[in-house]
Amino acid sequence: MSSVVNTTHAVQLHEVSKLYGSFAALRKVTAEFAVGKCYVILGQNGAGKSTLLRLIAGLIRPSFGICSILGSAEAGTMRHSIGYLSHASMLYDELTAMENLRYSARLYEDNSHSTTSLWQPEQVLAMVGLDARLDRPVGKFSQGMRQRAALARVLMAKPELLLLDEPFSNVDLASSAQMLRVLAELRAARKTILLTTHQPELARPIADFICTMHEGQIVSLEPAQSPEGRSA
Amino acid sequence: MSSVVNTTHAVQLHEVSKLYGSFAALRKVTAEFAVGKCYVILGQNGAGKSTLLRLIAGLIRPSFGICSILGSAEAGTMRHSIGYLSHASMLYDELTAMENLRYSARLYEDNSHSTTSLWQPEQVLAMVGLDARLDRPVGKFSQGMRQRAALARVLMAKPELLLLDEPFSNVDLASSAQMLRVLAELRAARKTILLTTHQPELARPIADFICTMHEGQIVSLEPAQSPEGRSA
Amino acid sequence: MTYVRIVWAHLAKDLRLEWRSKDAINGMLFFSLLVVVLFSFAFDPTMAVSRQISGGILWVALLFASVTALNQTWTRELRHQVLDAQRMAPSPASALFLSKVLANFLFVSMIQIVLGPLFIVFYNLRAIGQGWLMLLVLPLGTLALVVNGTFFAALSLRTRNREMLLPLILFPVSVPALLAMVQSTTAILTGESDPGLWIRMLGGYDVIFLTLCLLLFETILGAE
Amino acid sequence: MTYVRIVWAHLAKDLRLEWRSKDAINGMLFFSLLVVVLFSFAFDPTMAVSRQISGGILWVALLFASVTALNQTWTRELRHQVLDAQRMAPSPASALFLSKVLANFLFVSMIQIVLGPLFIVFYNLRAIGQGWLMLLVLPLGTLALVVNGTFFAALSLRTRNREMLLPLILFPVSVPALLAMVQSTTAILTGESDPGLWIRMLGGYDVIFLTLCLLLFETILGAE
Amino acid sequence: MKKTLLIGLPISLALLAMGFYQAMYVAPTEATMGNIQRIFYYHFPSAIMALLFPYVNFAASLVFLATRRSNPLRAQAADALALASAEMTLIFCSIGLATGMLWARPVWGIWWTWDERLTSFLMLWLIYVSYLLLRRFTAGGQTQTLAAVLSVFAAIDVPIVYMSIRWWRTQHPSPVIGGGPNSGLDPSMWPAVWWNLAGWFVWGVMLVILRYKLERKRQWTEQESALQALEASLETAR
Ligand code: HEM
Ligand SMILES: Nc1ncnc2c1ncn2[C@@H]1O[C@H](COP(=O)(O)OP(=O)(O)OP(=O)(O)O)[C@@H](O)[C@H]1O
Ligand SMILES: Nc1ncnc2c1ncn2[C@@H]1O[C@H](COP(=O)(O)OP(=O)(O)OP(=O)(O)O)[C@@H](O)[C@H]1O
Ligand SMILES: [Mg+2]
Ligand SMILES: [Mg+2]
Repeated sequence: MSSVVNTTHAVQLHEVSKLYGSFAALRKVTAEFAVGKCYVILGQNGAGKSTLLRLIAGLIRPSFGICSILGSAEAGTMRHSIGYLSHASMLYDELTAMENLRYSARLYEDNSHSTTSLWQPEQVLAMVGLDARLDRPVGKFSQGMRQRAALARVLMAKPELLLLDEPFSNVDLASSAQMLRVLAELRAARKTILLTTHQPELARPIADFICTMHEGQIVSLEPAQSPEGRSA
Repeated sequence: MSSVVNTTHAVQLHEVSKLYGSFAALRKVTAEFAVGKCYVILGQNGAGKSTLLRLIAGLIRPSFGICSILGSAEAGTMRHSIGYLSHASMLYDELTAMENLRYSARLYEDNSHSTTSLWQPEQVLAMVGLDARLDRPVGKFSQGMRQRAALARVLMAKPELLLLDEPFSNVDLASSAQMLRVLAELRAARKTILLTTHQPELARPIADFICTMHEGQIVSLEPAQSPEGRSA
Repeated sequence: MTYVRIVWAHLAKDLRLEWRSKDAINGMLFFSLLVVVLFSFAFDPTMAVSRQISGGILWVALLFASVTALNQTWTRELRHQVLDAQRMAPSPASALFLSKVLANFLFVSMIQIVLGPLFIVFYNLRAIGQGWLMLLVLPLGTLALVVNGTFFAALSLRTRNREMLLPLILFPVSVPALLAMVQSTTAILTGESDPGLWIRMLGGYDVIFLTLCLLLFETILGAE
Repeated sequence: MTYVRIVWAHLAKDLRLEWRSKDAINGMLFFSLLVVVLFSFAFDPTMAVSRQISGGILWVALLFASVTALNQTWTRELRHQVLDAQRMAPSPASALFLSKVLANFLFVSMIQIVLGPLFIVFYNLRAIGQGWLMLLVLPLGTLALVVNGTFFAALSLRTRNREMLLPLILFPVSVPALLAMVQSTTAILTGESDPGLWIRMLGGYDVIFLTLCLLLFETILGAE
Repeated sequence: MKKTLLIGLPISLALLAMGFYQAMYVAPTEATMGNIQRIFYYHFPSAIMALLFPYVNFAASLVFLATRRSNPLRAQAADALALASAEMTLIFCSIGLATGMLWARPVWGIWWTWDERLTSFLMLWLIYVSYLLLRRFTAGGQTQTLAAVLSVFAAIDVPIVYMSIRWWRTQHPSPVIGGGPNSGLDPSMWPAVWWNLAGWFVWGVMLVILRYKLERKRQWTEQESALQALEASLETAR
């Protein structure tokens, strides 16, 4: 299906289906996502984008088929190198952004698997354009600020594989641009990025491939119109 | 501040401030929103857009200042004619979209205040582009489907004043267009619409006025570039 | 009429939600059984005095059981901020309250219907006084618990530690009712004194507090 | 070492959250106070048997207080799907469990420190047996409650009727622990029998179930 | 399924009929209790069966936990067996409780007493009710795992319950027979016991196999219909 040159693959899906009762949220999806590329996943509401990302993140298991992440088909082995941003913020409402990040850092640091150190909370907050001195708990953030704090948590662990579910929703234009610059840097550092959005024009500048989903299937996976310089 | 011709006003704010602790989410906002117009409210994350809408909806009360809705300054008297769509869906996860709407309808119908009948649940689901036969509970909807169901609930009571907080977020392009057509019809029926968004290009076709907020203040309230035909 | 229809709409919704997770009822039944068993572990029912303390045990068990149930009444209104929708709806707030009281009354009654016989079996009880009076004491007592419980659950709804707060407010206010329940039950079981006064007191308590709650609920719900 | 640091990170987070909304602990304290007062309404403490039933009362009160508290332990992990983040983190799952057990142990102990003296005052208790043994029974009993409670709260986390389910699975499994607590407490208070056997049993129960929970927690957390 | 019924039903019915005959007509009437004692022939076998099937449940749950990743098919089978044996435990446990209580009422004059055997039996019943409730309360893929974990807890808890109950309230005189099981049983009563025991055993095993097959079938049709739905939706997509 995909015409990716055979580098090592960040994600390989083989006939993966996900059923909820008799409803198929994913239907025999076969695809490969190459290391170091940025994939923008488009599709209607209910097409199965979030389900796909949650599946790759290991939060749900496929009903049928095999899904192997960073070369490992066993769930949970690659946790330290996957970052997942969901619709929900995954942050504690009562803690400030800094406290949330510090706590999260503890769970990822000192891990025998990963040798790379983490970002400092201050750095990563600056990356998403949040003021690190803000002492308001996250529960009192506006919707867009919360979304940015959530992204900061994901970025902090310097994951190899980034799964971003609508990172720009509720985020204002200036901050979206800022976030895009960060993502572009990550892509340059050969991180793999899978990103869903309903604003393709926003994500286009960093897209290597555009992946379109429809009713639980990947109907096309094509190089983006303007692949910036680097060979696909 | 505004240069609206003096029709009756749907919303009048006079030096309205909202404080959280010592932080001012709204700072002496004075503005008038005319009946039958569509206002698109723009602004950065944390500018105070959601706070403004919640205040007009009567869910929070101003710390200072007066806010009068549809001619009444007393809170709660105009409930039957206000529709408010928030970031949250305001739906029961365990019920289907139809059941949610039927329940909600009961709370609005047979009301001595409102003589207009409500929309039928089927009609209003069709309006937002959801399949009325879907027997999945709302909790299992995708993010965008949930957002559309939430909008359906708001529309059903045929409110005079519509407060929509980022109605297009997480909604795919086709459905956004569909929703815009509905909003355009409502505007034609002289309903007042206040709508926040981070995708101004989407909302522009139906905007009569563009209202820009910054750090808790309305910094500009201007006729939209392309006011469609009708005099402002 | 409109009012009744609205109460029914609320109630039907709650019952449907409950029905959808059908096992809630099963859970309740099993829970009450567990409570009886646990209590008879903690308080030896073979003791001679068990008849004297069983009135207290019955009501304390019911109280704990209902607090567990009451805590959940409003929780479903909080998710996805449905409560905001309720606050904005033009229908009278007291209808919402009444429907919740009815729903809770149904549930706690259901617990009792199971708990009662179990109690009799495990504690080997036989009423020496007029046993049929229990048919008056039980619903009246339940209503007293439920009216205040539902109200205070709503009151403590948007405070931070919702579930903790409920018993804190509920218990002191319920003390007279609890006293009346315990005393009348003991009077009936031992036949030593006349439960009439206590039952009348329970009835009065119910009327007063139901009225009060209906009147004040709008204020509670509207509070920012 | 890393493991200890991770446990500490979890624990510090929980304590900070609790500290920020201090009233949880205040609430629990007040709750237990009320329970004591209430129980002395329901069961006349001047009765001769009060010494015999007070062990039961103490532990039943603690059981219900902890169920209310335990239900909330994991609730904060559910909001905004933080739990998904926990499931995806590379740190060992058992560390999360251990920290929750520690936090809950602290909270319930705090209740006891207040409840104990109150109890003594209201019920006019004086241990006839070896009073200092209570310093062994209380922590061991609390640990038994808290270990299983935390585990089953996690187990019922993503089920429907979460709050309902916890007591349903916790109570039956905890019966031996509850029995041991009540019996050893009564033995100490009345001085009629030797609590040694019961205390050893409590200790054994704690060790067995803590091990079991630590081993199986990963499975629970990972279940889809 | 048919085969199980064809073989199991006649055998168990025959055994039970023989047991009934032995219990009601052959066995002598007990001296003190009279005819009511004949409940014993139903009470005892079901109580024994209720003590047997929990082990099946525990073993099956362990198999499930061990193989759920490596060998999902076997794990599914183990789970079906766990469910079947849990339900069977509950049925026999309930029968044991009910017959026991029916017996206790005329003989002891009370429905219930907190005797060690009765109490631990009740605990067993409670634990298995909570096991089945857990299975109903959970949805989707987690049911089996969570239930298996609870089953492990139950298996470890039951002996502890038994021990603690034995130590409990030993002070209080209880109106129960002192001796162990079968202590004073007249030899002429044995045939009735054995026939009924055998009958109920075959009956129980048959029911477990039936329930197991039913559950397997449910798993199978669920999988099958899911696959079919998947294929069908793939068809329409083309
Ligand atoms: C583990 C569960 C149980 C087993 C293995 C069991 C077994 C037995 C046996 C073997 C006897 C005959 C004893 C004899 O004749 O000496 C007996 C008698 C009896 N059982 Fe059970 N039983 C169990 C549970 C129960 C329960 C839950 C009850 C309920 C109340 C109960 C009530 C009785 C009664 C009333 C008698 C007659 C006692 C008498 O002769 O005075 N049993 N049981
Ligand atoms: N737990 C569930 N149970 C049943 N159906 C589900 C569940 N989760 C998702 N679905 C269904 O699966 C389909 C795909 O959902 P998904 O969330 O992946 O869509 P999406 O592409 O992310 O849409 P959106 O753009 O609106 O977020 C939807 O039809 C949804 O209703
Ligand atoms: N309950 C609260 N307590 C304290 N501060 C609050 C509270 N609610 C909102 N704020 C603050 O008020 C400011 C305005 O928030 P609001 O939600 O109105 O922003 P917004 O314009 O809707 O932003 P967004 O586009 O991100 O949704 C933010 O800085 C927010 O942190
Ligand atoms: Mg989605
Ligand atoms: Mg907002």
